[in-house]
Amino acid sequence: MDFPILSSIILLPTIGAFFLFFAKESKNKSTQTVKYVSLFVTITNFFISIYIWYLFDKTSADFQFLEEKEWLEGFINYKVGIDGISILFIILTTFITPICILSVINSINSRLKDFIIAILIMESLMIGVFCSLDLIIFYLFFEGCLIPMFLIIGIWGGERRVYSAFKFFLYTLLGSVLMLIAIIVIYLTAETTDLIKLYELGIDVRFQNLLWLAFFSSFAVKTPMWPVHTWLPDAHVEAPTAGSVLLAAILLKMAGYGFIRFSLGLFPIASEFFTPLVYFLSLIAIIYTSLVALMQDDIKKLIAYSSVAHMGYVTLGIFTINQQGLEGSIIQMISHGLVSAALFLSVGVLYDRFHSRLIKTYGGLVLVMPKYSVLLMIFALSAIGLPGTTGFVGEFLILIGAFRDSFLVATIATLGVILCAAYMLWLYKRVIFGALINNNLFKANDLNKSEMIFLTIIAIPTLFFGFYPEPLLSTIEVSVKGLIETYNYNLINVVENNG
Amino acid sequence: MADISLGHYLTLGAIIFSIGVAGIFLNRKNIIVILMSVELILLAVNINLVSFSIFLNDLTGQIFTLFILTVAAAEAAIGLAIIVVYYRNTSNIDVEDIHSLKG
Amino acid sequence: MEFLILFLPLAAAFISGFFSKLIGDRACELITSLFVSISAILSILIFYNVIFNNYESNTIIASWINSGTLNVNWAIKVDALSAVMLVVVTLISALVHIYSIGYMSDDPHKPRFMAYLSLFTFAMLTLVTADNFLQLFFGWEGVGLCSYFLIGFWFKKENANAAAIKAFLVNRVGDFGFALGIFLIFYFFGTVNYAEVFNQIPQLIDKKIVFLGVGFNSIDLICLLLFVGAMGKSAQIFLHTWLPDAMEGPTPVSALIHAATMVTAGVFLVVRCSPIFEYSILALNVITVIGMSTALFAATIALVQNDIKKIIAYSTCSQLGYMFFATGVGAYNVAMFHLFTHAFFKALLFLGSGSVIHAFNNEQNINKMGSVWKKLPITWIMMIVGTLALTGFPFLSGFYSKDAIIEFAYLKGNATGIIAAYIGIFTAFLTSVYSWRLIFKTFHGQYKNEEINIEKLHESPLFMLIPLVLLSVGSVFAGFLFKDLFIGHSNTFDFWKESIKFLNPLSSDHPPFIIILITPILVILSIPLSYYLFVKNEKILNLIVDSNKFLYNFFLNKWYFDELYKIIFINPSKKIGKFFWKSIDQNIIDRFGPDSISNIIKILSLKATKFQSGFIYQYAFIMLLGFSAILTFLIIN
Amino acid sequence: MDKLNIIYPEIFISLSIMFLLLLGVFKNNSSNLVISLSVVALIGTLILIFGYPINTNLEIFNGSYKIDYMSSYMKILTILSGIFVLLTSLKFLKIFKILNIEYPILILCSILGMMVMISSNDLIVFYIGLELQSLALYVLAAFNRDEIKSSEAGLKYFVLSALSSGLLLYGCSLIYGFSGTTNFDEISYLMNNDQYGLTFGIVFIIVGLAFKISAVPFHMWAPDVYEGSPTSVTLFFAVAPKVAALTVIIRFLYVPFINVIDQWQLIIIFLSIASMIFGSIAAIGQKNLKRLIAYSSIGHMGYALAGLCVGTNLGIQSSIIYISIYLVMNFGFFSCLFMLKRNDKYFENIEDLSGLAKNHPLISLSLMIILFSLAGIPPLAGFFAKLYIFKAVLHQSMYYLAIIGLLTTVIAAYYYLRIIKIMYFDLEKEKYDKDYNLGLKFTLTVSTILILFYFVYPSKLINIISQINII
Amino acid sequence: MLAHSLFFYVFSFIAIFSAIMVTASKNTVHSVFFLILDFISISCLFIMIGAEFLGMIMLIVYVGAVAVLFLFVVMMLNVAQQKKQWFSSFGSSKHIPLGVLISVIIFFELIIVIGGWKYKPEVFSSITESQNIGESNTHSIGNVLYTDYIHLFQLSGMILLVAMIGAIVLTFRKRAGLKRQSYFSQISRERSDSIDLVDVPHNKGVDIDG
Repeated sequence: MDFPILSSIILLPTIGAFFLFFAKESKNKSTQTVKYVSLFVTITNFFISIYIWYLFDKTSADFQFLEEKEWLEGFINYKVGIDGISILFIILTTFITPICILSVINSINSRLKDFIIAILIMESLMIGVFCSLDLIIFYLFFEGCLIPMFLIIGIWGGERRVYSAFKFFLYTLLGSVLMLIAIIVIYLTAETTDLIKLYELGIDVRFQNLLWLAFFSSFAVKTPMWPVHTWLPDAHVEAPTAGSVLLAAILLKMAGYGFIRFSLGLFPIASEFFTPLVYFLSLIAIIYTSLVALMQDDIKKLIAYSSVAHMGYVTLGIFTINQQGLEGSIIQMISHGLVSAALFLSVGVLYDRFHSRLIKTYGGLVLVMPKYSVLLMIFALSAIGLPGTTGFVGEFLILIGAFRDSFLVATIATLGVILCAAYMLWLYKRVIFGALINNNLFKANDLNKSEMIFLTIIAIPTLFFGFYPEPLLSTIEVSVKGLIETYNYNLINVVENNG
Repeated sequence: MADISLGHYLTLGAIIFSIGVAGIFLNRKNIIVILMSVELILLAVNINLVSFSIFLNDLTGQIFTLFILTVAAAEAAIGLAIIVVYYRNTSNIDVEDIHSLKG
Repeated sequence: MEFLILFLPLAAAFISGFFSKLIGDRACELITSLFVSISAILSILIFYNVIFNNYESNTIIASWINSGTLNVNWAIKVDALSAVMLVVVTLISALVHIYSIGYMSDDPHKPRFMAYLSLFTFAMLTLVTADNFLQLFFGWEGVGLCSYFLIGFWFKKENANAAAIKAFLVNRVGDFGFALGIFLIFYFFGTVNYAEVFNQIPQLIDKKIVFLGVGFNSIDLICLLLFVGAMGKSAQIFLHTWLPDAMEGPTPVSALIHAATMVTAGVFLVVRCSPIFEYSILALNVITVIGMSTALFAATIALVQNDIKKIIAYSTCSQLGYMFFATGVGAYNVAMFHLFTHAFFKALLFLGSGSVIHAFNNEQNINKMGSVWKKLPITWIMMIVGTLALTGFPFLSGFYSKDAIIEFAYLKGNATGIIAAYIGIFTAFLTSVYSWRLIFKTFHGQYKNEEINIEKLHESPLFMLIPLVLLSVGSVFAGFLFKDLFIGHSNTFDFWKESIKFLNPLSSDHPPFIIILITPILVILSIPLSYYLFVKNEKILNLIVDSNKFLYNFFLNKWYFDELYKIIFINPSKKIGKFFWKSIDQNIIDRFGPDSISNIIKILSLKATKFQSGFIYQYAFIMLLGFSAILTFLIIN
Repeated sequence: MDKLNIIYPEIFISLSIMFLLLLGVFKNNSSNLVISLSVVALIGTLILIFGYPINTNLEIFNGSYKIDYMSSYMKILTILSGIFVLLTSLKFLKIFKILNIEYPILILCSILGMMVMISSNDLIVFYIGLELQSLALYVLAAFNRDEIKSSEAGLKYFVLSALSSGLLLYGCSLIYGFSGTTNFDEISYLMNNDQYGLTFGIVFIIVGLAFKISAVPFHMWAPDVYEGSPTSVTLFFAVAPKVAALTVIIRFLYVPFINVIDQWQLIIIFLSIASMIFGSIAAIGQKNLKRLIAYSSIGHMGYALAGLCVGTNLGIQSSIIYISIYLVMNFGFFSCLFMLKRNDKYFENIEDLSGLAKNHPLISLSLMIILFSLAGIPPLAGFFAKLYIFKAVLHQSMYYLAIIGLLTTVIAAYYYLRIIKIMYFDLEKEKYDKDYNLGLKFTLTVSTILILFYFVYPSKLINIISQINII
Repeated sequence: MLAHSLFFYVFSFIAIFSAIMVTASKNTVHSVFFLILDFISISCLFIMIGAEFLGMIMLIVYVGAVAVLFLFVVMMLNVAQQKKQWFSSFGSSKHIPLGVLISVIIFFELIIVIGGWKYKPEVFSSITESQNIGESNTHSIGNVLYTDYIHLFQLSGMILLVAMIGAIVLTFRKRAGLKRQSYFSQISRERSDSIDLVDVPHNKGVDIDG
């Protein structure tokens, strides 16, 4: 592959943003230009990523579409490449972004152009995260995401946006500075930050635990795991819809991806050592946040807490380190990416109409917004993990994987399924069912065309992959298998070497 | 010079240096006294340099002293000029009243 | 053909759900009814094939989840067991569809209702035709979901919504056990396919595992966990609370889901897993105990309820208990037989009560009815037929199946079996009493409704009556016709073949004559007794009630299960949720975490700002302090 | 004196000073001209520096004056800062009515002093350079003489600086006394471990230099002086003396005293940590942008010192990279500050930035990029600066230093974010004037682009600086 | 020898005493005088120790120029009388004991430092600018000042220049009311610049300021 196709999908949105930057800001016309340019760019990007998926060789566990370029001589090389795991996340990113843009065009009035530029840059960075095969390049993209997200929350957010934006930014920054130290230490001990080489070399056993913790601090905040999850509800509540969508759908996934790619890949011994810790925190996240979600009176906050719980499943699955658990986690991430995005978009739809996120202001919406109710139901069910939705496939695989590792853990995690159903259905009941108590709601219009489009577009894969997840599973299968083999190989090797 | 060794001179320098230093931060009078304390510090340094120079039988120290003298003079001039400027603005050069910039 | 059976309802649901505006309400009703009817006819054909041609098949449609060693397919498995279920499901469903056309005629959301019904049928069919536990689970959850939709169909009713959620959640509790069971199966066998699992079972006997700190025999554990799932779906005691509440849904739904099909999925599961359960004496005993307790307990509650549908619901609960203890004593075929017959007469009862309710304009309290048998003659007859069948009146279908259950329980020979048999007899008596109470209070005595003039009552439309008639035919003859097929000694094993496994063949002895005879006698005697108590002389009834106030209230309040659960589970979880949120998240994590850090830093920053006092001498002092500190440090070093 | 050609830049700048002084005195209203000519003179000096092969290692005046790669590089940085200061401040000076001929001349003098410092290889030369620089700066700080704040700033800077140079001189005298020489190279020959007198001399001198780069606890002057001085002078304060002082620290510590690194390493670490922590914490409570940038520069100097304390060439290089990038960021920041003008009045409080993004999107975009870069968020240049530092620090396994450094980054990020918040999230105020002069626009554009696109081709700077090998 | 010791102790005592008095005396003018006294005694010590040139220079520069400058400024600003006196508030203010303590600590640390000075032969081997025996101090200094230290000499010129520029730019101001002679404007004066003919309205008076 001579053509640098990965770099081009990374760069394309930025180039789009660059052109938009020079677009004249006049009332109506600019909206049109902005709309067409951004949609064109992102949709093109989506198709390119699908094309990459098509070209992708599923039978190989190696990284493909490798690009390497000397960048900082003797220190960092720009290196990107994908395997079965990354490609799904890239597609998720390119899939969600145009939807975000659609929703933004629909609902944001002030500084539309800036918002879209932020989203486009964000897309570049996010794709970069999933492509990069060099620790520092990864860090660059990973942290770079903070800037546009901070602005999105801060500029277009709700009332407490400043607090939330700061909390988001500083929390995640704090988490990841330790990772930076770890990366540099890795460089200094291994003389390279090239991931592929590091996989071959392995990391010195003595450092593994500390390095693992450093990486963990970053990913745990971003995931977010209990007890460093409190930024997420705040950030979600205050962020504008598109911001919440990006945050929930993709930003959180970067941490899960990081766990798979780095924690497992680089530090097998430490991962093995810390698995109980991760299990413990994941379980707390699942049960605890589910209970908290139950009591929320703000829709967005409820969904945010449910995100924490769902990401709890993801971390749980990742650290089972078996085929089902890992594949389940990946599917769960994809699924959560779709579902949480859709749920936030749905909340956005309501917020655009009634300017309230409080559950108690709603009720009986099914009467005035039947289409909306149906779609919301699909997403709620997928969040619950009903069979036939992607949520089920992910959750089930995770639990079955966890069960292979520990009965107790899996049992407790399964309890979360009940709670999840409880808060989701209760939410749905309070918002959609019941009598129309609020007079404002009578005037509500059902979904307009573009809302209909983007929600339906998300609903289709949610259901399709629920019934037929084979395309996803077959894409990741070999990569996950390779990952586990390497992991076990390293584990055994080290144990042998140490007697 | 059997009983008056270099140590004596250096001790003298140290004493004057300490007095100068103390004069800077213990002083609550006008700022000119602080300037004079600075001169005392420079003087102490000069004592050190000259006595080292003599006892090492090396001229560098004296040359150094010479330049320090020059600088001290220049410093005095500029320092006094600044004080005058400040005085013109506030009609006051009490050390305790100079704190409009803080925080 | 299997394919058509399965997907016709789905297609119907799809058409009715999404294209109702395009084709109109009536078309929706017709299409769904038609499709499901075709499906029913095809099912009967298959059933016929199975009986006479030993037809069996396992069609794989597509692969579903394929992860490592976990390979799950979408499949349609047809064998004797699923054929029976196919018939029950599609037949009852078709009748309920038709009935709904009449019953729901005033409802603005008819297409949605029909779509749900068809979707439910589809889900139920995937459940019964699964060839692996995961697809079973899919159907399991699917029917739960449709049940949720249908219970909450009248979404404006607060009670309906609450009941819907309750149904879903209680089922989820059961599913929790079920899911763990599946995990355990996968853990031990590396597969979730029935055939592969059942083949490996013998290797697992005597294998111990430690689960949650308790040592178990692995098969016992698997069975118990699966049974928890079955309890949830089949509303057995402890997980039964949702079923009575589910009566908030439209009556056809109660007939289809909460009487004939979905609730029997638990029984189906246990029967389907008979190759596993056969190896677990513990689990079978537990099932027996739970089954008989449920039978008795539900019957006691049914005695005092006033809501017509709730009475029938508790009766369902009770009958499911019968089925379970049948399986518990190893008489899987009998359980299936009772399931089969029960489907007819219970659906009949529900639809009949629906007809009554329809006539009374959605009034469900039997205390506000009475004396209407002349006004609703067909309904009345149908209800009586249903009641006779239910109570086990000789030679009606219930008689064959219920008596068989009691017999086999007795024949089991062990303590639980014999106790179960006696409880079964007693419960049969109670069943009879409360069923006749319902009939008498509804159709006889005085007219007690003040809102609706008796003259305005009229018989239900034809659409509703035809299914009633058809079902009554089934209620009367199903037992007699299929007795030999299901539980007959000669060709039993020929019919069920591999689908049910008996480790030890069922006893072919006969119990003492008194055991066989006592039930019909009690049942017959209870009719005049009930008539006396509920129509002729209500004072005695009141006397009995007054003298046993405590017991009466205890029964009336359903043994206080709901209240208990509220105290034990619901309120605490709300409180804990609130506690976690307010006290831990906000008051501990945020307060001592990010907020306190930022506050500390702000305070520090304020201090630092104050520190910068603006005085030259202080600045100089700090400099020298730092300087001397460094110097001192060096000297000490 | 046959090698006098290597100090042509210094000679040229001295001559320019005198020529410009004469020109200014004898020609009325020649301030503009003098400023332009000063820029020309600085550019000329730059050319002269480039005119001689840069990669040399020459000494002159008995080894007391050294021209090598580092000195050339640092001189270039200094001169560039001078040029940018003059370019950006013209309008500002006019409005403050302090557009005197003395202003550029004093800046030139101070640059001359810094060049001497940078090249010094001898205590006396170093001291004279330092004083030349400082004296000019005293005057510059008080340059807006009718303003109380400015004169107070001058006063404070003068008194404290005099104290610090007193300490420094005492250190010089000790080193001279204990080694018998003032030449760095010769001291290094004589260095023995047991001569702790020299170690104490080092402490005195470090204190003096730490004062110049405003490292905690010798930073106390910085916020007050930054706030009080005219903004253009603050800019000069924020960049040029730091470059010079840092060079001297490098040369002083790494040439004569590299063998006793264990003696002074802890001191530098202490200064570094204290600066990082104090700089980041104290900045949070600030309302004035200039004060804020003062604390921020204290913090940044902490990072630069962290690079210096590791005792390797890598560390030195990382420090130099850091200061280079820091310079660029400061130019950008101050250019924005110069643009906050309405009706001939400059605004320097953080609140004045409120809603800037609405009316002045480009300025606020640039400022935002600069601030994120100051905070060290990738992929901006500031991140790389920190990356190199931490790489060097961790190379010597100084984990605690790296961890503290990065934690303070997070704290520091808070106040940078606060500015961004005020610019972007808050309600807008009146528009500011848009009559920026070319120099200002140029500076802002160049610095923003450098910061933003540094990551595209980062190896260039590394390649240049990696040739600086002191040890 | 004895004389040497005697003179050393006398002059150092005077120096120390006057140094204290510089900071402690009530009147700033007195401080300046004590400063002068200090300089004088130190220059005496310099001369005694053999650095005649520096001793003399010190007298000239400090006593003759710097001290006078101080005196001049003190007089000009009229700040001779002090409001406060630091030792008078010794008891009441907290900073004094602490400050004294710190300076005593610094002092002792300095003593420890200089106590470490040892005669080291290798130090002398490195000395470059040793003074020739027989040459006067002034002579030797003159020898090296314009040769080896020419660059410093030039630079100190720059320093003085800066000091001059600085002093002027800070303190020099054009007085508004001051009348200056301007030949050029006097010569180029025209009649039209000087005389204005105005029609004076009747009974209204004249507005002279125009």
